[in-house]
Parts: sequence; C-alpha cells; structure tokens
Amino acid sequence: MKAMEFNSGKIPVWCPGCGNFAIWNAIKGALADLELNGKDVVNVSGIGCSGKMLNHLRTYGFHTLHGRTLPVATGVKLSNHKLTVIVNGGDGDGYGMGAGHFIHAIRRNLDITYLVHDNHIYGLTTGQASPTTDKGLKSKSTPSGVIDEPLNPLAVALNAGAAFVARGYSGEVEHLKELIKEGINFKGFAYIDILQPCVTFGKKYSYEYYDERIYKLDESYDCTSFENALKKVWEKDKIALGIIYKIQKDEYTSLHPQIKEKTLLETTGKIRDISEELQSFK
Amino acid sequence: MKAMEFNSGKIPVWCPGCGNFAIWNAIKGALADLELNGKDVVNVSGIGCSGKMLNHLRTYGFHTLHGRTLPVATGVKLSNHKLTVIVNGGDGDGYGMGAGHFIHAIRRNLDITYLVHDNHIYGLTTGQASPTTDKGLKSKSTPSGVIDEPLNPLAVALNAGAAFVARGYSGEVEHLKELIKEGINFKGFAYIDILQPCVTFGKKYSYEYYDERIYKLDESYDCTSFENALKKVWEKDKIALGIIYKIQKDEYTSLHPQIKEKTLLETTGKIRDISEELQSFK
Amino acid sequence: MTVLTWKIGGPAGFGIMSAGPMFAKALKRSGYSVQGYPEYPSIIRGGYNCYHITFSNESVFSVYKRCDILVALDKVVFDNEDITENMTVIADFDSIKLSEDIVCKKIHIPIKNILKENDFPDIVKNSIALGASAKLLGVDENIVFKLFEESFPAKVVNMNIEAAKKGMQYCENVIQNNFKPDDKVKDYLVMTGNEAIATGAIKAGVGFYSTYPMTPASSILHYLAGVAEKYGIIVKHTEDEIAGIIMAIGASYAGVRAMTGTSGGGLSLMTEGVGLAAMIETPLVIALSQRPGPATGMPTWTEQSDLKFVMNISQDEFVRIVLTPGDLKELFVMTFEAFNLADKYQVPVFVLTDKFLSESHFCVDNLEYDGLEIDRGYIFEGDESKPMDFFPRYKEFKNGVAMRVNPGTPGGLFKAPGNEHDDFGFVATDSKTRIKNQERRFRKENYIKDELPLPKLYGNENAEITFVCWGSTKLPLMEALKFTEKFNFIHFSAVNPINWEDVKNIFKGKKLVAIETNFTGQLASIIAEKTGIVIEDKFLKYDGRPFFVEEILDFVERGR
Amino acid sequence: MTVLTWKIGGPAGFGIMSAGPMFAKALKRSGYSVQGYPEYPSIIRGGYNCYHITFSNESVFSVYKRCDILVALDKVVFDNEDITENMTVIADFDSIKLSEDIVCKKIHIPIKNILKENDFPDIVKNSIALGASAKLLGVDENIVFKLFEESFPAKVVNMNIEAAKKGMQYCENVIQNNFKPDDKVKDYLVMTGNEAIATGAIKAGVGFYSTYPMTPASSILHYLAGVAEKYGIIVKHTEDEIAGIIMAIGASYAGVRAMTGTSGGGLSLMTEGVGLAAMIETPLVIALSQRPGPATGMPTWTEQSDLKFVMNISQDEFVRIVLTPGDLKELFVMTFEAFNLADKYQVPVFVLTDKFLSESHFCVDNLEYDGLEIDRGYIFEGDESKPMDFFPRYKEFKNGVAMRVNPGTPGGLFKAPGNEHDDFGFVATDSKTRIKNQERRFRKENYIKDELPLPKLYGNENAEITFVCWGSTKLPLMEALKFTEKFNFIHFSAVNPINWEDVKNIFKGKKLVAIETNFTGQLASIIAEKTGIVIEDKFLKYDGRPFFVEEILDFVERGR
Ligand SMILES: Cc1ncc(C[n+]2csc(CCOP(=O)(O)OP(=O)(O)O)c2C)c(N)n1
Ligand SMILES: Cc1ncc(C[n+]2csc(CCOP(=O)(O)OP(=O)(O)O)c2C)c(N)n1
Ligand code: SF4
Ligand code: SF4
Ligand SMILES: [Mg+2]
Ligand SMILES: [Mg+2]
Repeated sequence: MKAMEFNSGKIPVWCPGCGNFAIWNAIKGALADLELNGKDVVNVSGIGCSGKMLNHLRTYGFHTLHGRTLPVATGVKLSNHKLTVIVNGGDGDGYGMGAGHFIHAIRRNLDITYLVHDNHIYGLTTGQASPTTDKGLKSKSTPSGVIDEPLNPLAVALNAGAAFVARGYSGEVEHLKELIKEGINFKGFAYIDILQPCVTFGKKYSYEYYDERIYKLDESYDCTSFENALKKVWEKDKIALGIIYKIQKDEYTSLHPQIKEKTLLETTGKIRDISEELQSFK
Repeated sequence: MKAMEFNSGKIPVWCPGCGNFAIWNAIKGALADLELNGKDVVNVSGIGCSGKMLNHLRTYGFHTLHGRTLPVATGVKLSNHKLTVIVNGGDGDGYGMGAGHFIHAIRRNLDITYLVHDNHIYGLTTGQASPTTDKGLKSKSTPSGVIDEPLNPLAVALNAGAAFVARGYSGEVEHLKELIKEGINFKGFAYIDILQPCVTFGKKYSYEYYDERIYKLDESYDCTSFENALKKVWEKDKIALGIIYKIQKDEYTSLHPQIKEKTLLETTGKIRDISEELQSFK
Repeated sequence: MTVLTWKIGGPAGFGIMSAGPMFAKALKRSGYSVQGYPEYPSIIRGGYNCYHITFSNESVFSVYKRCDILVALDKVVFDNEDITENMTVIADFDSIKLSEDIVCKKIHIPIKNILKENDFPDIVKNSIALGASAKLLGVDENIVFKLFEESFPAKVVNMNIEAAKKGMQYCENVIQNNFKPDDKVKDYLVMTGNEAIATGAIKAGVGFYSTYPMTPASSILHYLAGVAEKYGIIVKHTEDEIAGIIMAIGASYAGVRAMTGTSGGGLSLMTEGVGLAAMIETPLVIALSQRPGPATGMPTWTEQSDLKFVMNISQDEFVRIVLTPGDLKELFVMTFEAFNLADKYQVPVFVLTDKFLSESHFCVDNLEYDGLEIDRGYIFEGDESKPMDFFPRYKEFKNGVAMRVNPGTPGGLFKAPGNEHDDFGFVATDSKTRIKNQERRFRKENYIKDELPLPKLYGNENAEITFVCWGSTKLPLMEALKFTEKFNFIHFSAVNPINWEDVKNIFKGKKLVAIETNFTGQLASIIAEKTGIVIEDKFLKYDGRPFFVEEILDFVERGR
Repeated sequence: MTVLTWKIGGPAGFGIMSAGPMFAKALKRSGYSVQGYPEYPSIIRGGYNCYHITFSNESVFSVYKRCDILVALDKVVFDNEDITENMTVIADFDSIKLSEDIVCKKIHIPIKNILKENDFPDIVKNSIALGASAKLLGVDENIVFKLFEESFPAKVVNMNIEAAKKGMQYCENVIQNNFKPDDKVKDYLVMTGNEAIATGAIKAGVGFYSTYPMTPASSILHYLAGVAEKYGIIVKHTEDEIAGIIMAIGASYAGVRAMTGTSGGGLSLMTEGVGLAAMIETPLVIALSQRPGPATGMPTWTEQSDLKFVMNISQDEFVRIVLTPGDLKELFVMTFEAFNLADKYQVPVFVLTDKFLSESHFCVDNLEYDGLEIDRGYIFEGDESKPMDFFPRYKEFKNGVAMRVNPGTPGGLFKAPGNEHDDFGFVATDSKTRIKNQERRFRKENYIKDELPLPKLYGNENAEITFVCWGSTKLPLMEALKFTEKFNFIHFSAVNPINWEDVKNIFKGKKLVAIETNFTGQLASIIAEKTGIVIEDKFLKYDGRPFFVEEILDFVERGR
C-alpha cells in the first residue's frame, strides 16, 4: 500500500498549519514504507486533537478514554501479538491523566509504538496548561501563570527503564517517518515524543522556535549509552532529534509462554475440560 | 513533647520484627526533636501495612484511599500551610496506584514530607508483587515470577524534578530519624524512600540483605549535584543511605499570593461581596 | 409575535462563540430579555458552530427551533440550517453558490468585498454581521460599539467599529415588532449557568476548587481561576479528576470550603473519592455538568442522564444531597446553600446542571439577595488545657451529625479514616460500632429533608397535563407555558433527600407526564422507587439537544 | 440435632485460615456436607481470626451463630467468643487465666507442654487441634493425615502427623450425633465462591484476566494466575484498577474473552471503563465481590450493598447485565454464561458476589454439566476481496446487535470509539444518528430479558411470609427452611434486565419481606422502581456479617 492509501477518506479538522498534519503524513509514510497492510494495524488514540488521528487512518482504530491509551494497547497486543499497535496521544493525555500508565507500560517493554503529540498545551479543550507547559504561561486554567515545574517526560521515561526513547518534530516529516519506522521495527516499547506546534494555543512553541533549536543526531552519537541519553534529554537551548536511547531488552510478549506460538486470540475462547481442576477440590 | 508522648496508645498490629516499627520510632523521634506539637501535625496515610502508621501517632491523621495520599496532603497543606504534613505510604500505594500523583506532586514542590515504606511487596494483601519487586519473584499474583522490570523510584523522582531525594532504612533508626527531620525542615517536597523489610512476605529484602549492602553518605558527598545523585540512585550492589539530592527550589505555597500572609483557612469561608463581579454581567 | 429569534452560524474558529453572547448583551442593554444557546462540535477548527438568541420585551427562558433572523457567516451555514421562506437571512450571497435557489428574505452584505476594500482581517466578519443585525433590529449602535470596547484589545476596537458601520450600511429596514424595550431590563445580568455556579460559590466563601477541565464544566474552573487571586481562592487544575476530588477533600478536611466540578466522565473517575468524603464526613460540593455519554459520548451536547448515577455513585450506601436547579437563580442560591448543607451535614452535595444550562446565556434581574447567610455547622473550638487529647470527632452531637475539628485545634486530635471507625476515627469493625455508625450517618437524612425544597408546581393548577421535570427542563416548559393553558408542570429543584410523602400529595389527581432529556426517564424511575408511583407517560429526548419550545407545544397539542 | 457446628479461633498468623478449610475437607471426605465461614480483620498479625464449620449428613448451606465445638488456640478466643454452657471447648486451659470461671464442656489439651516436650514449633498447634477435633467427631485419622500430605511441604508432614496424634490422645469421647455419613458426599467438591467463578471462567475459555488485587475478590486473581500457564490464559496484576478494566477491554476488542474482577473500591475506579465497554460494544465480564463501605470500609467483611451502584454505574445510560448468583452452582454456571451473554449482546456483564459467598467454603456435588456451550455471537469473518474496506461494525445485524470484527480481519476495518459514532465508528453527533444508536443499543434488552432466569420460589408455595432476596442471602434462607414451614422465599439470581411483568405475577398474593445485607434494601428499591410494588417490610442487616440461620428463624417466629 502507498502512503495515500492509508487515508481514511475523512477530512482532518485540525487547524490549518497544525503540527498534527505532519504526524499524520509521517505515520502513513512509515506504514507504507514498511509494507504493512492497514488491516494488520491497530491505531489506539487518546482524547485530544492528537487523538483525532484515529479518524484519518485506514487501519483498525480504538478511540479510548482520555489518558487510557496504553492499557488498551497492552490488552490488544497481548491478545493478538501479530498486530502492529501504534498509539497516538497528547501530552495532557499521556503525561497528565496517563502518567501512571506511562511508567508502568515502560516497565513492561511490550512491542508497541507510542507517539506523544507534545504541543505543551491542551489543544482540544482550548488551551489549558499541560504537564509540559512552561512555568509562567498564562492559560485559561492558570491565568496568573503556571507555577508547576514542567515535566521532562523523556528523562522520566529513561529512568523508568525505557529501552527506546526518541524525539521527533512535526517540522521534519521525513525524519519523523524514519523514527516511526524504527519504532515499529523495534521489538519493545518504542516511545517517541514529537514536538508538535499548536498554532492556535501554543504560544512559545512555534515552528520558528523549534527550527532555531533543533538538530539531528547522527552516526557519531552512540544511542546505546545511558549517560549519553541522559545528557541529551537534559540538554538546554538545543533540542536533539532522533533516537536518543535504544537498547535491547526482553520484549514482553516473549515472556509469556502462553503466546509463544499462537496468539491468545487463536488459542482461547473455546470450552475447556476442567475435570482435573475440579478434582483438586475433592 | 517527648517521642513517647507521640504514641497514640493503640498497640501496633505489625508482625513482630516488621520494619514499620522502626519507621514509627523514627517519626516519633523526629517530631520530638523538632519540638513539634502533635496538634500541628497531620499524618496522611495510604492503605497498606505502611498506612497503619496513622493509628499509632498522636497527631491529626487522615487515612486516605489506596494510592491517594499525595493529593490529600496537597489539599491540606495549601489550606493550612502552618501545619506540618507527613505522608506515609507503601510502594504499592505510591509507586503503583499512585505513580501519577507522585510525579505531579514532585513538580509542585509543596512543603510536605513523603515517606515511602518500600518493602518491595504488598504486605497487607498478603504478598503480591509491587512495582519495586524484582523480576522473577513468585507471588500470589505472579506465580511464575514477575516479568515486569522493577521501578527505580528514586531515579524517576530525580528526573521528574524532585528537589529532595533521600533513602532511609528501618535497620538504622537514628539515621532515619535524622533524615525525617531534614525532610520536615526542608522547604519543599521531601521524598524519602525507606528500605523496610517485610519479615512475612519480603523474601529477599531482609535485614541481612540490607545490612550487607548499605552505607551512609557522609560529608564528602555533595548532594547538590544532579550527576552525583544520578550515580547514587543507579548504583548496583551497594546501597547509599542519606540525602542523595537536595537543592533549593521555589516552594509551592510561596507561589500563591493568596496565602502569603494568612492561611486559606483563616481568610476564606466567609460571605463575600460580589457586587463588582455581578456588575460585569450587565 | 411575542418573541424573536436570531442566530449566527459559521465554521469553528470564526468567533461565533464570542459574537453571539456579545449580541445577546447588546439586546439586553437595549431592554430586551434574552436567552442565548450555543451549539458547537468538539473540534477546534472546521465544524459548524452556531449561537441562537431568543429575545422579547417579556421574559424569555429558553430556545426555539425556529429562527427568524439568520446570520450566515459562511456557506456551511446553508448545509446545516433549514432555510425557510419567512426567515430573514443576512449573508454575503455573492459568495454562495446557487444562492438564487435559496428562498428567504435575503439581506445581502458583500462581506468579502468589505474585507478586501478595507483591508480588514477575516476575523472582523463577525463585527460586520453584528452591525447589520443591530441595524436590522433597531439596536442603538453605541451599545454595540461600547461592547466592542469592553471586549476587544484596545488596538482593534476602532477597526471593529468601522466594520460594524459597514455592516449597518447594508441593512436599513428595521424588522417589525411591537416590542417596547423595558428600561428595568437594561440593568439585568446576562450570564451562563456555570457563571451562576461560580459566583454562588464565591459568595459562599469557597476557598478551594480543584479539578481537571472537562466540557461543559470547564468554564467554572476558568471563571474561578480568573478571579482566584482577587478573592483569595486557590484553584487547581490537577493531573486528573481523581486528584481533583481528593485534593478538595484534603482542603475540606483542613477546614476550608472546598468544591470540585466536572462532567460525567470526570465524575466516573471521582467515584471512589465521593465515598471517601462520605465516610470521613467531610463537607464537599460537587458541581456536575451533564453531557451525553456513555464514555466520551457527545462532549459538547446536552443531556440529563447522570441523575441515577449520582444517586447511586460509589460503593455501599451513604447520604448524599442532590440538587437540581433549573435556572440562574436556583443555580446561584443552591450553590451557595450547597456549602451550608455540606458543612452542616458533613455529606457530599451535588449541584447538577447540564451543557444547556451551563453554557447558555440567560437573563436574571439580580443575584444579590438579603438573607444569604453562612452556616459552617458544628465545629469544635478546641481545648487548650489538654492540647494533645483525642477528640470524639465521630460521636453524634446532634441530628446524626458530629462535631468537625480543623487540624491544628488543641485537644481535637482525631483520625479521618476511609475505614469504618470508632468515635475517634480509629479502625473498628465490630458489629455494634458498624450499626451505630450506619444508623447515625443515615439519621441525617431526616433533618436534611426538611431543608430541601419540595418540587414546585408552575402554571395553572388544573391543567390537563402535568409535566414532571428536573433541572434545566424547567426552562423550555416556562417558555411554552406562555402559549397554552393545557399543561402545567412540577419541577424538582432537589431530588434527594426530600420528603416523598409530600411529593405524593403534590402529585395527587394529576395526569403526570415525565419530561426529561434522557433515554429511560431517570426522575420517573426515582419517583417509582421512592413512592411506587409509576409514571407511564414519558416525553423523552436523547439526541443531545434540549427540548425546543415548539416540541413541547406540539406534544401538548397532540394530547400526549 | 440435624447439624453440628465447629469453630477454630486464634490470632492472625496462627494458620487458622488453612486449618479451618482443611478440617472442612476432612469432614466432607468423611461423608458430611460442610459449609465453612471465615472471619478475619484486615491485619497480617494480631487480630482475631476464626473459621466456622457447619456440617451434617444432610446438605448444609450456611453458617449458624451457634457453635457446638470451639477450638481455642489462644486466650484471645475467650475475649472474642461467647462461651456457653453447652459448648464443647478444646483448649489448653492451663495457659488461660481464670479458666475455672469458664463454664462449658472442657476438653483440655496441654498444647504448650506438647510443643515443649516434642520440640514442635508454634505453628503445629493447629495440627494438634485438628487431631483432637478429628477424634472428637469420629473422623478417620487417615483422612487427616492424607490432607496433611496434600497440603504441607513433604519435610514437615510427619511432624504434623505426630502433632495430630498427640491431640488425639487427649480426646477420647466422641460427640454424640446420629449422623450417618453419606458415601456419595465423599466425592463432592468443597470450594469457595471465588473458586467457582474462576473455574467457570476457565471452562468458558477466558483468555485474559486483568485487575488489581482487592479483598474479597483477590482470590479470583490468585487462582487464575496459578493456572494461567496451564490453560494458556494471560493474567495481569496491573498498576491500578483503571488499567485492569481498560486492558481487559483492549483484549476483548482484539477478540479474546476477557474479564476483570474487583470489589467496590476497585469498581469505583473502573467506573469510566464500564461506560467505554458499553459504548464500543465490546464484551466484558466483571466479577464484583462486595464488602462493606463506603470507601475502604470493612475490607474483610460482607455486605450486599453495591447492587444499585452497579445498576447505575458510569455516566449516561446503557444496557448492562447484572447476575446475582446465590450458590456455587449458580456462580459457576452464570460466570460461564456471562461470557456468552457478553459476546452475544456486546454489553458489560456483572457477576455479583460478596465476601461471604466469595471466601466461604461450600459443598457441591459436581460442576461439570452437559449442555454448557460456547456462543461467541455474531462475528464478521472477513472479505479477502477488499481487505482495506471499512466495515459497518455498528450497523444493526439482529436484535439491536451488530457484528463484531476482530482486528486483523480483511475488510473489517472500523473504529471503536468512546465517542458517539456512525456505523463505521467515526465520530457523529447529529440528532438522527444519536437517536438511532441509543434505540438500537437499548433494543438488546428485549432479547436479553428472555435469556435471564426469573426469580425463583423456594419452599412451600403457601407459607405465611415470602422473603425476597438476591445473591448469597439464598444460603441462610435455604438452611433456615429446614426448620420451619412458616416462610418461603423468592431468590433473584439475575436482576437486570429481566421481565418485570412476570415478576409481578410471581409476587402476586404474597406477603413480601425484603431480606438483604445492606442498609436501605437495594433490591426492594429496584423492585419499586421497576414495578411500583413497594415492599414495606424489610429485614436488613448491615454489620458486615451474613444472616445467621438463627436470626432468620427468630424473625420468622416473631412474626415479622
Ligand atoms: C475523564 C476526562 N476528563 C477530561 C476530558 C476532557 N478532555 C478531552 S481532551 C483534553 C485535553 C487534551 O490535551 P492533550 O492530551 O494535550 O491533547 P491535545 O488536544 O493537545 O492534542 C481534555 C481535558 C475527558 N475527555 N475525559
Ligand atoms: C482501590 C483499591 N484497590 C485495592 C485495594 C486493596 N489493597 C489495600 S493495601 C494494598 C497493597 C498494599 O501494598 P503497599 O502499598 O506496598 O503497602 P504495604 O502493605 O506493603 O505496606 C491493596 C492492593 C484497596 N484498598 N483499594
Ligand atoms: S488547537 Fe492546536 S493542536 Fe488542536 S488542531 Fe488546532 S493547532 Fe492543532
Ligand atoms: S506483612 Fe510485612 S509489612 Fe505487613 S506488618 Fe507484616 S512484616 Fe510488616
Ligand atoms: Mg497537547
Ligand atoms: Mg509494600
């Protein structure tokens, strides 16, 4: 399938210029390049402008509750590990409401790809501060300015044990597409924080802001070093794009003898003989 | 008040030898040393063996829902910042159910002291695995062994922006007491992970295990360095006790002009003149 | 014609949601009673937004299906609205394909050209339309210009005034109506239901409001956040709704008047917290603005479908107060009283509203009453002589209620436990203590009952049909009542706990028809549960829209 | 005497909770019907634990207040139990202060000395007591020894056998009873309610079980985790109950039979998820084991107080199936059928139990029936010719139900949305679609009704009093029915949706008394809501204990 064939046919309702368009294109491109068939892909989306991605992909889709993408994705993947599971969510969705699931999903290292559309704001609900919003920003819910320290989600992910941590940018679609491909190919939990300008509510974090600061990690960067990665995620002023950390760890499905061969979908749902079980109660 | 006077009079129901006794003594000692009056202290406890601390202190107390200690503590402290707020919870309570609140409480840096009784297990519900349980441990809920990577809560806390990160140990009551005093004196969110042997369900993490590995940080250690701290929390084999990281940051109540002088308790709850407000709707 | 209706529509992002309310205010300042109703999808750009105003020289309460004057800011309006012959439509007909086929009273305004000629940005379209509308309806232009000054940044005020003037040029003929503007009305307030809740809470001395934003409750958060420093309130947008309610409980435990507010999805997450507040008997006010579900449902639409959820929320049983105000005054006063009830009875108090009531604009003469007084209930003042003593915080003081203690009070030490407990708050599970506590906690109902308003009859006592309603459905019924004597209605502004024997009397001899915006008839269910009276006739609507006045009149005409 | 009762008590940590059930099994293997009931606090050490066994040569169903033979492993037992003259008490009376003052039939066993003399560790106290009890009741010692072999690590088996033998030495006189053991019974099963649920789920082909541990539901998790690899089930202890239910929904969406289970507090956290399952019409089975609340409440005690919570859980309205089985067979079969119902109707199905039913042991002849069949409902098989086509997953196929599609199916693409949606699952909020969906989703109720069991009458048709009950209260009533003809009872093993017109017929002419372990009479409320029949007489208990047989007989004797 070609990238275009992954269009669902619904016209996106993002604001003109919104960074979500680029993410959309990158996902479609990645699916096409990897020669995946839409029927074998499940896109799990959160609630937010980011979550509307779901409507625009010709794949299976699950529009979860706000903040609950990762548990859905976990259930889906464990039940049918032949599916490619791609998760889209916002910074509010994933780092606010969903922060606990994020940490625990990382611990599991299940083979899914998690794309966070990090626009440093709540888009859909008209511009409240998110966990990645800078101190001082005035929003509807913080009219005197945010006073909570912004979260560095990549640093948290790394220290929670993430095996694949990357950063992409809506202004670099090709690069983002390649990252998503790497994420899908990675056998484990691939986490990609995507710098996504919100042209309507995201004041500071514009394309210009990012264009001045981003740079791409190249061959010379060793992404298997935890120290390197920590330095990168705490870097000030400049913003590194690319795979910041990637190591091999036990992938979660592989730790389940239940699904070594066939999927759970194939092996369960049939009546079982439990006479042996009942014997033990005699 | 003397330490003993902080006994509530209820006889503890922890198992003989449980690490919670030491934490109890350390808290009472700290309160006494700091010459605090029990009426000015609120102890917020989670649900678990750890949470039973509440019953044994002659202070105000709030037995929350499982996992919800930190939001309660936040509400209490913002409402009456003259109170000393000490939070006790378990590793299941705080790092499982409460992981999201933990991260967001850290971002706020509110002046409370958070003691996690980290016994690497669910005590009260008879020994299921917790987020800090090692891989491979067989428990009632993981009879074939845990397959999730254990969490390093101190590393996560540091990277979520914690300003005070410490580690104590039930086997070192005096040291723990001093830590708790430092925590209470710290103007901000003081987080202390306490190694607490569970003599009934905690197989590996016994007093012997810890006694062989712990060492205390001394003067020579610079706890204001993030790099140092990161190294300490990721140390293998040996286990550092003491203040691992401590820096000064804006404390949360101080960022609220509403409570610059008097407490919220003192200034609100009275009928307000809202004629000016209503005028704007004309 | 006793009322006129005006509507403005366009794509999301066109500023419909500021132009509409502004025009409602303009009409009010001209001396008309107004009611404004917004519709919009959960999308930042691209969907269809509209704002419908009903106005008259007599009081208006609710929204009609009918639209007399339509302002079409864009061609999408024609895809979304039924254009009828008698409608006056203000639009740039040049830029609409096949506009010849549209049959209506056209007022053509060459918006596109005006923009181009004057080098105006797109966003002033609204002001052009408002200018035209003002002219058409005889609204003094200075009222409009004044509103611009109040609403827009100084540097764009003049541009918008210029734009409005252009609009006026194209619109000479004033719509015929025999309205006599009422000078009194000019001083009335125009506000949304959520604003009435927020101001009621401010009046009541609220100290702490914490929640997570969720349509249609978010504007309570926004409003309170906006005035937090001015009134010394702490307002928190928390990491999720769980933290939202739990923080508020913490604040209340510390002695501060605390509140949270959300919609159904958020309330779902708060479920466990509601039970905690009940168990530790800490006062808590919860504003719930309903929207259609289940789950994410239809975030920007309206329904009254969480009543039974609220009546039964959280595990096990406990007393909760459920208030269901039906208009601005009730919202304001009941929010105010909710804090008193919470403090006096130490139970969770719900103030229910819905998207229609929360986000629509209504007119009210005034909200400052004499006689609003604060009652914080029984609070132990302390005993300096034995500062470290435990206090029987959960021992009955009066009417099932025990004395509260604010931490910090000498001699008031106690434990606030989610567990069942003895008088001091220490865990207890013996049979006697449990029974004593459950009975004491429920005893409060007997006293609360006497404080809550009974359902009230509106209209002619002997009408053929008696609608039974709650919450916002009062409004379309009030409006419909102007046109017929065939029905009256009974409105519940509180549902629990109330004196159901009295309700039976009120019902006596009436042909009852339940009218609710939900699928099953939830109040009707509760009535059956509490009284055994089964209301067979139900007029239910569950498409996310409020009852339009015409629908009620139709129903009454049809005879059922 | 038709039944005997035996009880063992001691501090937590003494092994009461393994000794009790073991002795129940010993009695069953001797040919007696048994019922075992544990009581313990939410503490690992120090509180008072006890385990009460009722047994007879006829079927026994439930627990008595009475205790005929008490094994007191420690002096705390005397603080917690009412000792009566006729009681036989097995204890080390030497180590009990003022034991002279205790009036009862004493069987003294010098446990302390036995331990010391034989160098036994404290933990074998139980085995000494079991030995004595076996002797006293005429239980063959080999049955006891065999149980030790099955239960204890090999290296301590002999020590325990020795200990039991010592106990036997002190206890010669066999209690008089005219029981004739029944050989059939020896082959019966002894299991807890939670075990019946777990085995029912296994039988039904469950593939995924995810939750967070919470008493008294945890043992379902533990049981399933224990056999997960054997049966190829994935069992997850998740970070919280929210993840628990949401993961299960994800699994079900992927096509796997999925289940979660919890108690009230956990269900509170799952509230939003229940609505999600309903909105995306994904099958889900939820086992709820009730305990007293509100909030943390009394974690290790029993109550039936979440029925109305479940009936109304989550925002807005949707069809949910509520099953309320009353004994092991019903639990097993209904859990099995819950999966079929969930698959066929694509709605959440609740299986309610409570601590009493979940953690007590009961006797049942067998649980393997013919006729249990799996029905996965309508599933779209795919269309290879157009693999990338969207499929109308939410278009009615039959009886309100649409065809499910497992992701991966060619030509079955769709969106599963928490939002209101069109046939393909894309967001839709227009009035027509909303109405169509709500009506279709609710239409299922008409068909489910016909599949669920109606309440069933037990006992003499013409008895004076007819108790109305649900869930586990069936058991004490069954037991009490042995002793009197004065009452019969109607048991609801399913509450929603059922055919309430039929229920009215069943009720006709009966003097109804609601009997429930909760404060308000929740089933009675629901009956009033659904039928208008108000049951004024209620026999309610809300102290965390199940109804004891004597209490029911007393009530019946008193005539109300
Ligand atoms: C339980 C619950 N609470 C609140 C909401 C309302 N809500 C929907 S999206 C959203 C914030 C979205 O922010 P983010 O995740 O950053 O997504 P973005 O729109 O920026 O892509 C909120 C608060 C909801 N749907 N559910
Ligand atoms: C919502 C909810 N889910 C589950 C429980 C049951 N529960 C109580 S304590 C606990 C685990 C305690 O573990 P931890 O926090 O580590 O405390 P510890 O007993 O080890 O000190 C659980 C699962 C509960 N009380 N509430
Ligand atoms: S509000 Fe922001 S994130 Fe949402 S669609 Fe518009 S630009 Fe994109
Ligand atoms: S179970 Fe473990 S944590 Fe709990 S009281 Fe016993 S030793 Fe302490
Ligand atoms: Mg965002
Ligand atoms: Mg623990």
